[in-house]
Amino acid sequence: MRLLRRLRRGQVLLLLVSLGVLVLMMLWKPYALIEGLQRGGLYALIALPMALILGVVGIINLAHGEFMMLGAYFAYWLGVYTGLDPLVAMIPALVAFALLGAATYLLTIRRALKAPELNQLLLTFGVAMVGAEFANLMWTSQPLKPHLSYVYSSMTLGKLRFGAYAFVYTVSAIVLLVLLSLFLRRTRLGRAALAVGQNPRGAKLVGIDINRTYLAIFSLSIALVGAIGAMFLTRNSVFPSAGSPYTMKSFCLIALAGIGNLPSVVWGGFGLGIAEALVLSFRGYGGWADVVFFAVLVAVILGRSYRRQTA
Amino acid sequence: MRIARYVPYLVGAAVAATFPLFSGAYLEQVAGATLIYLTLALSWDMLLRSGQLGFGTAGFFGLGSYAAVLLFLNVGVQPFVSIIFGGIVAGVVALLLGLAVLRLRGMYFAITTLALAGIFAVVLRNFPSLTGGAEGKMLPSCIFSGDTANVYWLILVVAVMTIVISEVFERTRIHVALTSIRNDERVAKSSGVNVFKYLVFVFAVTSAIQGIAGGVYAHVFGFVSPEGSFSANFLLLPLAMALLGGIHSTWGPVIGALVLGALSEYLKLQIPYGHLLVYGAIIVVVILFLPQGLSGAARAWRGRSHAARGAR
Amino acid sequence: MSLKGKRMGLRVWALAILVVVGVGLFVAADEGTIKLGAILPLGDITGAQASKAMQLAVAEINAAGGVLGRQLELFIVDDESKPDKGAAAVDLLATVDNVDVFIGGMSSGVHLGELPALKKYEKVTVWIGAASSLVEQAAVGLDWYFHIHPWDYLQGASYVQGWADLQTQYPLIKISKVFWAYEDGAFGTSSFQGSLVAFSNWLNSGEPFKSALLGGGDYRSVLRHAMDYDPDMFVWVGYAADALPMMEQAAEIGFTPPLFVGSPPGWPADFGTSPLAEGVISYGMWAPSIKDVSPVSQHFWDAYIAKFSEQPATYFAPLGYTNVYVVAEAIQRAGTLEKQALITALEATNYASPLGETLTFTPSKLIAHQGFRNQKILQWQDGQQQVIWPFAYATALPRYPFTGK
Amino acid sequence: MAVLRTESLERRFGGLVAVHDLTFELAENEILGIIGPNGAGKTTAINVISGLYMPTTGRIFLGEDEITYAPPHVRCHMGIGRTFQLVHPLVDLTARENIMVGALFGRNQRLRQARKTAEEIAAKLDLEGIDRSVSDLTVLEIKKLEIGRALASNPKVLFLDEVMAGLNSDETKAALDAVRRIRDQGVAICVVEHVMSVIRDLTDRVVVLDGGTIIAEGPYSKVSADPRVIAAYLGEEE
Repeated sequence: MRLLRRLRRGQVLLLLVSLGVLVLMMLWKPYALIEGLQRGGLYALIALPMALILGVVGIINLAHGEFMMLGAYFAYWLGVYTGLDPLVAMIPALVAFALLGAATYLLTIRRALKAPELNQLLLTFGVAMVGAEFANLMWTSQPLKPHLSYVYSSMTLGKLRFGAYAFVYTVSAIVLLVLLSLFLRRTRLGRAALAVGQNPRGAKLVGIDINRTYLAIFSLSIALVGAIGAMFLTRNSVFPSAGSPYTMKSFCLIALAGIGNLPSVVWGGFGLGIAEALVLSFRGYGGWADVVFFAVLVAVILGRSYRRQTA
Repeated sequence: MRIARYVPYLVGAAVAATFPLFSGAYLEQVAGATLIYLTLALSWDMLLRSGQLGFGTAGFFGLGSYAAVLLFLNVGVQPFVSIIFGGIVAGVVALLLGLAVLRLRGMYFAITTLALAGIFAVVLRNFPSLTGGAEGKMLPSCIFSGDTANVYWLILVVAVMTIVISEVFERTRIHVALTSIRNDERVAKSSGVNVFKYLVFVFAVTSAIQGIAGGVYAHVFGFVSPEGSFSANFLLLPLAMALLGGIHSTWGPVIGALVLGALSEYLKLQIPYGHLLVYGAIIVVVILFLPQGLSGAARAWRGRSHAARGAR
Repeated sequence: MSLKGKRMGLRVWALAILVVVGVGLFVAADEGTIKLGAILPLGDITGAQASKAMQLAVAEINAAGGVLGRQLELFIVDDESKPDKGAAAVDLLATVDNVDVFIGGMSSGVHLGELPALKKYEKVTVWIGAASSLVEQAAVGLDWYFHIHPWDYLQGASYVQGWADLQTQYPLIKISKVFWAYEDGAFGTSSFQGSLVAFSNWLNSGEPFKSALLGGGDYRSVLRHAMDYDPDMFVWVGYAADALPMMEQAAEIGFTPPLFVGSPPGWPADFGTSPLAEGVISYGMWAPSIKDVSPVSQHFWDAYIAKFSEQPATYFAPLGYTNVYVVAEAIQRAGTLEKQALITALEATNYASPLGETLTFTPSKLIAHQGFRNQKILQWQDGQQQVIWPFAYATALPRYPFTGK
Repeated sequence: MAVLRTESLERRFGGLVAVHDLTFELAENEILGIIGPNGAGKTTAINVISGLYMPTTGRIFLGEDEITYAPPHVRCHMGIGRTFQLVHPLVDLTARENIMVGALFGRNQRLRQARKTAEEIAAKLDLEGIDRSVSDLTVLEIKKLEIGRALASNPKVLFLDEVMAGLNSDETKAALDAVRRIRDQGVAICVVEHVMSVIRDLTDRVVVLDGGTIIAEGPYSKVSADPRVIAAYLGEEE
């Protein structure tokens, strides 16, 4: 986890360039910018907890999206029985999914840490399958979504009319990034996690309890993604396979950012969201939005590897 | 002693070759589909032996399907020719892309191959006049008119060919090259291994195998579509099979594919609603308790029983 | 490898053979029944509910003395929404379970993979799913093949008729300009292509979107393009997961076309509870409210809930029920399971279905035995789906225009 | 005539200059020692010469041939062999196969030939039981394996990066003998070592690096008395 330290110089330049692009887009395609930031915010928000696990524990958690899906169901049924708004349900979801994450870690992941690396991939694949199928058996494949009138409130700015609520994803992604960065730099556990992520053996030598760190980070990540599931539910339907596309999206986004680089997950998410929204904003080219996602991904990864090799 | 070593292989080969003679259409159908997955699992593992985690299996499978079907429909060649063409297209595309993406390692390579597979699907979907767009293309008739025994034998030939290629990889200098690249790429390079050449070669060969499997699948079931031919099933199931069976060997993925193929069908019939839950749980339990996969566990068990008998 | 390995292999084979023989014996012992083999995606609510409705129908028929004095036996195999699994299911049902008739069906993609297998056995097949006209092309010339679900182009033609009738009946409704938002997979795309042909006298425009089912769920750019187009009618073709978010995003940008039409295969359970649902038109074959005008539908509804303690949520439930009844009645009429007699009897089908309409088989563009051709135009009114066309089954008057409130 | 020659090699990583103006020669049958405090650029120098890193500027010649930009496997074919500071045996191969890597790919032998070569080299290095798995080998045996793999590619120049580290005195003595025997077969050897007694006993000539550049060169007795060398090492101690 190199995190913020790497950020300084290059990022300032990047920030200026992006600001310029944003201003241009605001004039040219304002909706693509607004909606791109919103959908990109959702991508980034969901990807952050996965980046945390990948960066510290070193596991590609293929069940990531499934935990989000279960979080959405949790919020839905809590709402049905107690009338709690999904956004409020995020708090109990944090607790419940921290426990679920801890249980998952203790029962499965921990026992596979010493096994060959790819076993953990298959393990989380199995967990994902169990999670999705559990939801299917409990609640069928029929989508569920509560009615919430605030999610379609809109704002008018001059001639522009756009949804205001969806910025909750954009804002949450940035807030979560800041909180996670503070956590990783300022707290004992966070610093331990950083050390473990960089060099587990070295961390062990300086007396960090690796197993406890992994447990904490895994639980934290699942707690977060469970709560994010509740937030996801405010604007999306939940159904058993609702999560799995987001596992792939998150994984792509983290690869785009580079492992351990949390800020780039957020900026990358915004960038991809805006790029997609831009393509979608042209009539007749909407079918190519997926290619944009993948093409940007491949280009960035290849570009970075090329730069590294020549540098 | 030497002959005894080959007995299990001969028995296996005999059973596999004569399978349709003592089983019905249903088992042939199940076995055929399992062998397709086996081919994918084994080819995925062959690339993994170089240390490269490929997520493009479904992509090259779909590419081969489309290439075979489009050649068959537009040029009217023999199905077999079109299947081989599907393999060639997948292999050549992999070769060209490999020149660019094989500088990547680890999850960056994995995610890039996954993205490329996604790009294939979207591009094919966006040229409806050639590819039938989102609906895909249908073949006027299936290969062997759907006769399951012949279909089984065709797939068996592809699977056996893949096993043979895998064994060739295991028994020649390719094995030493790939293992050294996987264990330590710098050591391999400094010892004279042309790492890039080997990676491109393996990537192209395994992708071509996946393309052939795709072509066969398309001809057996008679259609291609972006959703069907590029389904994540063709990535995730082979991956699970290889890992469960035991990676970095020929027989691990083979055993894994046979076991999981049979298991999924068996569970489905026993537990119509919710079999995937059990299937997923079994994967979790097996990988927790047999970290080396089924073949690894079998090796360890055999090693122990050898030791117990005082052999060696 | 040692002898140990070989012995283990033998044991596995012995076990496998035992299982196969065991299954075979079990089946053989049950000679007296008439066997229906159903293939459905049990992991999806459509297939799960269709399978339950089939069990309901079989239980009812058996309780009433069965068919030709014999009991019906229903074999259900999951196709897992995979063509290879579907094809294997056909072979299993045909060769191991020796079913007399094939029923079931959902996805076209799976069915395309099953058809080659079905063609090998040429058993009477009565299918409730697979609407793609690609399937029709694959089923050309099969005299034993009966298809109940309307083909995509039939659905289009049906709506053409429906909207013509509605415009004549209610002159306030005027449609000349339509925008289609369709999910970018096979379902939405073929539906859009068919609509372009069917509604050639309208001014049509359309754009694909990525369904929430496949990880999409942001429709705002499409909705904005639709808004710019200013259509008399806006139709979205997607899945249930798209339904509420679509309405919310339309409300968010202030898009309120006079007619807001959704055409998913099923609706989310709680769609009606949203105020945004009010006035939304939907396409479909069935809605719970049909029970108010159809006694068969009422009976089906009550019996289903009594047996499974859940409500039928998709039209595949009444379709599955219909599927079994149509076959059972045909066997009764034929008096035999002999193929030609059964085909003839099926051709004479005249079944008042829980979907409202009476089912008969007539030729479609390419095949000889097509069942339903008409869809229904429904509207969400006060949280319920009401039928507004065909007028024969109408349960309510249309409300016009859509206000988005 | 020098077997290996470098001209003003420089390698930078971003702003960091790891190797600077590195010019030296390796004569036939010579054992050259490279010493210097930690971070002096010794391993980077080997990496640049063996091709794992490309030099930022400068040139490298192997005999008459320029190899400045040749990829590492080509350099291996041409006659550069090396070991690694932190031993990296190929754990999924047997000891024999580890040595075979060099013979197969460095010398382009066929499989059967390479098996034989591995046996011969193992015998030369007193490495027994070569069909064992790497995990069963002792530290000394793994070091021998590293050297064996490098030798199997039939190098003209052999770089040994801290092969003596972690060996006890008997083992070190055995290793010293082995290295001398290799030299006697006509291989020029370049050793990087921290253990000064090894450098003293083994090398014909020493190059001292500090801060990526050469600060002294000559026989051990001469450079060990050089005040700059002492300063460099003392600086490290503090």
